[in-house]
Amino acid sequence: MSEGMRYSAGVDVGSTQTKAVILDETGAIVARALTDTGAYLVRAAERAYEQALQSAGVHREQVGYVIGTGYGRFNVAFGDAQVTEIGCHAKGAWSIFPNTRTVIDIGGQDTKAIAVSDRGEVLDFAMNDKCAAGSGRFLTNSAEACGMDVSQMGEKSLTAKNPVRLSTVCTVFVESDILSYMAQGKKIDDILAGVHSAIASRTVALVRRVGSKEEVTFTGGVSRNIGMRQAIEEKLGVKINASGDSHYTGAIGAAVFALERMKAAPAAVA
Amino acid sequence: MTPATTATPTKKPAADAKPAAPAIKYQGTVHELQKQLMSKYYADLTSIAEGGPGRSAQLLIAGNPVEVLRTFDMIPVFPEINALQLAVRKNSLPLIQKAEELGYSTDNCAYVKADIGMWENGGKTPFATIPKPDVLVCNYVGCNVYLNWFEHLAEKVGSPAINIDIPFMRTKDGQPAEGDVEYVVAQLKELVKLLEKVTGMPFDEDKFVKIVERSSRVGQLWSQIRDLTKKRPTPYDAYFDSVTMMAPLYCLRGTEEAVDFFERTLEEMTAKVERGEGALPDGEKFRIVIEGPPPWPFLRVFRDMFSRWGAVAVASTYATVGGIWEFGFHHDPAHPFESVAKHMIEANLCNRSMLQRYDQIWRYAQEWSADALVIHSVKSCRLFSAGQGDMREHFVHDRDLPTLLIESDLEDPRYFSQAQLRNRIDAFFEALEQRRITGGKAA
Amino acid sequence: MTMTFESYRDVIEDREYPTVREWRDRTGGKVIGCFPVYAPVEVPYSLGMLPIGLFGGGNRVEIANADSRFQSFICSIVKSTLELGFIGKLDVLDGLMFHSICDPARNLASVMGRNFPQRPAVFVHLPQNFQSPLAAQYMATELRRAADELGAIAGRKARDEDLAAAIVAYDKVRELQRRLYALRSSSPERISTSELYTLSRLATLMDPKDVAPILEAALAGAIKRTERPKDRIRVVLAGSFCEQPPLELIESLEQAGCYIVDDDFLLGWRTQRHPIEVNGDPFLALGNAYVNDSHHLSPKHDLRKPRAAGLIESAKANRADAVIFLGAKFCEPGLFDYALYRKALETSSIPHLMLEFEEKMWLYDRIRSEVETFVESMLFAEAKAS
Amino acid sequence: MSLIAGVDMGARSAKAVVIDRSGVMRGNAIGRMRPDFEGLASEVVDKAVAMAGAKRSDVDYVATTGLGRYNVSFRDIQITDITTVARGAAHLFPNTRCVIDIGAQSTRAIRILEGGRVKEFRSNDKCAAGAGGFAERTARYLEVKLDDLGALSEHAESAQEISSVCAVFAESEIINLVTAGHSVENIIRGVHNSLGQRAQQLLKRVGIEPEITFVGGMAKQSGMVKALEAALGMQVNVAADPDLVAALGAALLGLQRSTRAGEERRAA
Ligand SMILES: Nc1ncnc2c1ncn2[C@@H]1O[C@H](COP(=O)(O)OP(=O)(O)O)[C@@H](O)[C@H]1O
Ligand SMILES: Nc1ncnc2c1ncn2[C@@H]1O[C@H](COP(=O)(O)OP(=O)(O)O)[C@@H](O)[C@H]1O
Ligand code: SF4
Ligand code: SF4
Ligand code: SF4
Repeated sequence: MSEGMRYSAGVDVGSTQTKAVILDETGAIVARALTDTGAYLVRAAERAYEQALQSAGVHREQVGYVIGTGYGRFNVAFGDAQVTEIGCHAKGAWSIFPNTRTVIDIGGQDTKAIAVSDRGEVLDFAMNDKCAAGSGRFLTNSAEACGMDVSQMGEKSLTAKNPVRLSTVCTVFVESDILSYMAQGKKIDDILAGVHSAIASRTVALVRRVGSKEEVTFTGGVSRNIGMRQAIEEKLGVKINASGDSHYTGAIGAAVFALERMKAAPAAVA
Repeated sequence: MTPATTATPTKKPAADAKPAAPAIKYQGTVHELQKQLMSKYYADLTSIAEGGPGRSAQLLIAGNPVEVLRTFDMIPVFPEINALQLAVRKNSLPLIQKAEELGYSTDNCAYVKADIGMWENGGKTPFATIPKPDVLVCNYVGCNVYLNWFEHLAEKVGSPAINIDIPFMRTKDGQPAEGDVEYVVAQLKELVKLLEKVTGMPFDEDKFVKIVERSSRVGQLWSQIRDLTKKRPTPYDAYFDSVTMMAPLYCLRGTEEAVDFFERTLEEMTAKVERGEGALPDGEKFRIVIEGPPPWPFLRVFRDMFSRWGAVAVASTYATVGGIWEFGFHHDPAHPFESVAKHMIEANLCNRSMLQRYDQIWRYAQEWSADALVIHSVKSCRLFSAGQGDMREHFVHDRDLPTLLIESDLEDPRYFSQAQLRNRIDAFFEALEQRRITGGKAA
Repeated sequence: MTMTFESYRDVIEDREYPTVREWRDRTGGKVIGCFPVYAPVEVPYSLGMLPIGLFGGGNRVEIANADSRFQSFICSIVKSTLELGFIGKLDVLDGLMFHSICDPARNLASVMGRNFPQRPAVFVHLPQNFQSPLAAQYMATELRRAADELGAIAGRKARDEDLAAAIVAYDKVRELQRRLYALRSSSPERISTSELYTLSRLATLMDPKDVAPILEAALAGAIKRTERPKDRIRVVLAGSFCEQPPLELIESLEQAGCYIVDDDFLLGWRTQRHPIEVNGDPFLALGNAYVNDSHHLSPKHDLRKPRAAGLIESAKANRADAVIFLGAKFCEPGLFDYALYRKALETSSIPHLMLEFEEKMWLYDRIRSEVETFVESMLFAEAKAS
Repeated sequence: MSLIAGVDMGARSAKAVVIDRSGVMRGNAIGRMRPDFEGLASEVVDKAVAMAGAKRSDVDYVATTGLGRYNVSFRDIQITDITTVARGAAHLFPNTRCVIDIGAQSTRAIRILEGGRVKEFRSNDKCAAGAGGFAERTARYLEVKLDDLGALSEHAESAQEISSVCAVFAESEIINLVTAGHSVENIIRGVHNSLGQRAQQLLKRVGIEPEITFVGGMAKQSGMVKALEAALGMQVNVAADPDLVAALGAALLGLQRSTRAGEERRAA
């Protein structure tokens, strides 16, 4: 890569996982990195950023602007600015799928539905209310209670024949529901399908709150879960976009913002 | 040109984990005066509690008939104000827990629990000792928790108690039903009888009229003060600063001190308007209407979350729980009982339906030129919060008013999640700003 | 009993309201949905309309829309009632009746009004100043006002003689209910609470003239039953005066070893203690009965008598071993009552257990374990197995 | 050898205890919860029997308790875990009047009469769900071992208050605290204090009366014991294996039943 090349970066310090993305001047993604956030946000941000830099083979000095986003956005010590993840997911989803008008972001702690303009701006958003209803954490806890890994639970749920109904969307209490069902001898795939269906219903309700205009793009870590994708599509009745980069959408949005910023006001950055 | 990003720049190096707290000063002389008045008020109560002369009566904020009590020289005690003082000073949690040990649920209004906890402590608080009331007057104005609260207090403190039943604003035309005013007037007269018995004082009609006259004056001043926030910039914050003015409005309405306080407030605010001075030192960027009571234990933190964005409240529904004066109501000394009754029935937020509240907010949005509505949904107060999701739907979809809904509590610090609130508030104003830069609403 | 309980059970759980549709088709009359706790059902009935009990969605309706309107800390019945509206299940109704029981229900009336403007909601403000001689008179005035609003829906004017007749019709049902309750208290092996509940609930979904014979037959059948009393504890239930627990939950309480000898299920529909005396103004008679001769209802704040007194009396009169407070989750008035009950129960040394339910629940493991333990601890002098 | 087995099918793990006819514990075992309840129960019983140096056929009677008590087909009887915990605690500490049980999912306060009969009990409120599972997740966030939680908490200089009622939100509060630079020790102590205070609140609802015995897996954390004692202002009894108390209680009750059954058979 030529020396003069300038890059921008976005670092999304989420409640669960930290994502970093580096873009080149044309807006193409040159690196992604993912790490668990843990309790030390500053370190997590640093770790993810460093990984991304290494995998791109880019030096820090070559990066013109860095934007932090996510729950720990103020902990991106090396960042130039921060934007909330709601803004970044909108932007990121729009940059991957330009016809996006609605974004569903399910991360570790929050579920969000965002109405997006044709320029990638946030028009309205709705989030799950206080009772952590149906977020990634809910899935992680459920997977744990079922004794399996989150990365497999989606697939597993697809083989269900008689999905159970969960009586709660509280992350804390879902475990006892699951245990009750196990005690009743229900099959794991049926339980998992119940878990997915419960979250999908909640999510779809949120989407309706902001209007559910097509196209709908699914972002955040949970978008990797095929069971969730299908459950939401089924309840929403429309196809939803999801790409291999969906988990990185927040970081991508931040990097796109950073790039705009860098191009518009290079002096401010120098 | 600034590009269309709404990033808030971090000062480099941003090693500090916490964002620098904006050093915003909100105080004015009105705040000082209010503090003096309230400490005198609480000193008077403490003196009664300690066996000094005087009498106190407990009643409730919503559409309160403080004029009747003042006629019998009774100091009104509002348990809501005690509870909020406890919360502001971060004393509420142990009291709430005390009540929960007695069997109150996490789902009960935390004002009540803090109050019950306070009585378990013998009425002692860091700011006053609350005397055992000579009478409990439950002005049942809209809030059903009021009835529970005073029923429990009546058992707990054993004072004589009366429910003043205020018919809800339930008719199609949004007016009191036929006979409502007479019904309330008749009950107020029963209250007078009870107070005569409790105090041994005969009812002094002239004195009552005088007090109503002062209330009327206070109401008029207050409505003028409320009008000033239509100005750009607004001279004070109609949520955070209004709460300062609410205590005198309820605890002292009907007294000369209250008249004086509101005259001076009007003066100070008018002068600010003339100087073109706004509520925020860095200027006002967004004019908002705030719905719902504030999170008292985190008032300052909460306020800063808005100030950072240059957002200032030009109106708030919360400021009208005790009475709505800005749309023309004031007490009428020529019809003292009737006007007290009307105040209780129709001229306060609590006794009006949700839909009337929607209208009130919409009027604020238009007449006070607001850019957005912020709904602060508190778990404790279902009178406010139950159904606020519908309110959001209404304003976003039917009125096209950008609306943010956030949740915490007014008294119980356990329901306040700072990071979560801030995230939502930041995202909301980020989006508003972004749309402003790119010129109105896209799509 | 000769009756098929299964069919009644289906009726009360069916949100297509089959008995109501059948009544409507048969009579061409209009239907008024009454939100708990109490509704002056005689008034719409006197106008030729069928008042029915709106007791939420039960555990079969999934809340998909209403939780965007009401937050997670609001009780289920408020949300499920709204949900029934959104999914069209309330189309069988021509109007609604609400009263001031609690803040969520009060706001629900508004939210329903905004979302379904075509279906008028009549809001009744019941008196709360029971010490005042004005209360009954005020209530009479308020019921006349409600009668005007309801009359607009019915397309006719309320007449005193129709109201007097309506009072007689409902008195008959209430009298049968009183007798069924008395029978269950004296010999709980003859009629189970889930049966009694099913009957009471059925009475909120039918014309009093049609349901009276059913209750009569059930009573006669139950009296004839010969069943050996089981070794169970006698309990009084309190707390479910508005939102109702699933029938399966009531059954699991019984299976866990309880004879329920008194309860406050559907209490608003059977609140009068005695037949209502009408001499002169029937509206005033209704007002008087509510103010001076009705059971303690949670949303009634009567300073004439301590709240818990009624519960303690009932526990004693029904020779109960214990009281189970079975309150709806997030139900503010119910949870307030619990604090006072608890104190009084402790003072009277009556053992008690506090449980929370939601109408939408369908897993009872947690609750059941608690009840089993409670029963275990009461039944045996020594720790024993379940 | 004639043995009685008690099996506690808990939220996180299954535990088995085998006792002989004199009520002495001969063996025990713990296995992590998994969907196959039956197999798991069998496995822990086998392990406990092996530890007792006996054969499976030596087990005469099996009493189960806990959430999955109905799911063990080879049981002779099932008993609710409040009853068994009370019995176990009273056996270990005969002067016990109150038991506080903090497991993975729930916290329970029980007041008992002599002989371990349950007088009154309270389970944690729906939203005060912070029990052992919460501690486990805290350990994970703070990147420390579960086994070390107790000792770390004891090394705290000052406790950092955790105020959320809900475990989900308490977890984000913890992240905030770390970010704000508080020490791991102080945070863990804060977690223990908050659980301790909740336990104290529950105990108050049943009426606090010494002696108090602390059981359940959380009693393995010394800092948790200290925090509870501080909240209560009194000492509490802790068994050597606090998480086995329910299983032990089940075994003891099983013994009682099987003895009685035997007598009845002999009488007949
Ligand atoms: N491979 C995967 N398969 C399925 N789900 C995943 C996978 N990886 C992460 N997740 C889910 O994504 C969540 C984290 O999402 P993320 O968007 O990173 O959240 P946050 O931004 O709040 O940290 C986890 O809680 C987990 O449920
Ligand atoms: N070795 C240990 N060190 C510290 N804590 C432990 C240990 N073992 C278990 N715990 C705690 O105890 C909890 C499990 O308690 P337990 O009583 O076994 O629960 P249950 O019976 O509900 O499965 C775990 O969640 C954990 O927090
Ligand atoms: S424990 Fe569950 S129900 Fe309670 S506040 Fe937390 S998420 Fe909500
Ligand atoms: S519910 Fe609201 S209005 Fe009623 S007492 Fe509580 S805070 Fe006040
Ligand atoms: S269940 Fe309770 S809170 Fe809900 S509507 Fe009924 S009385 Fe109100």
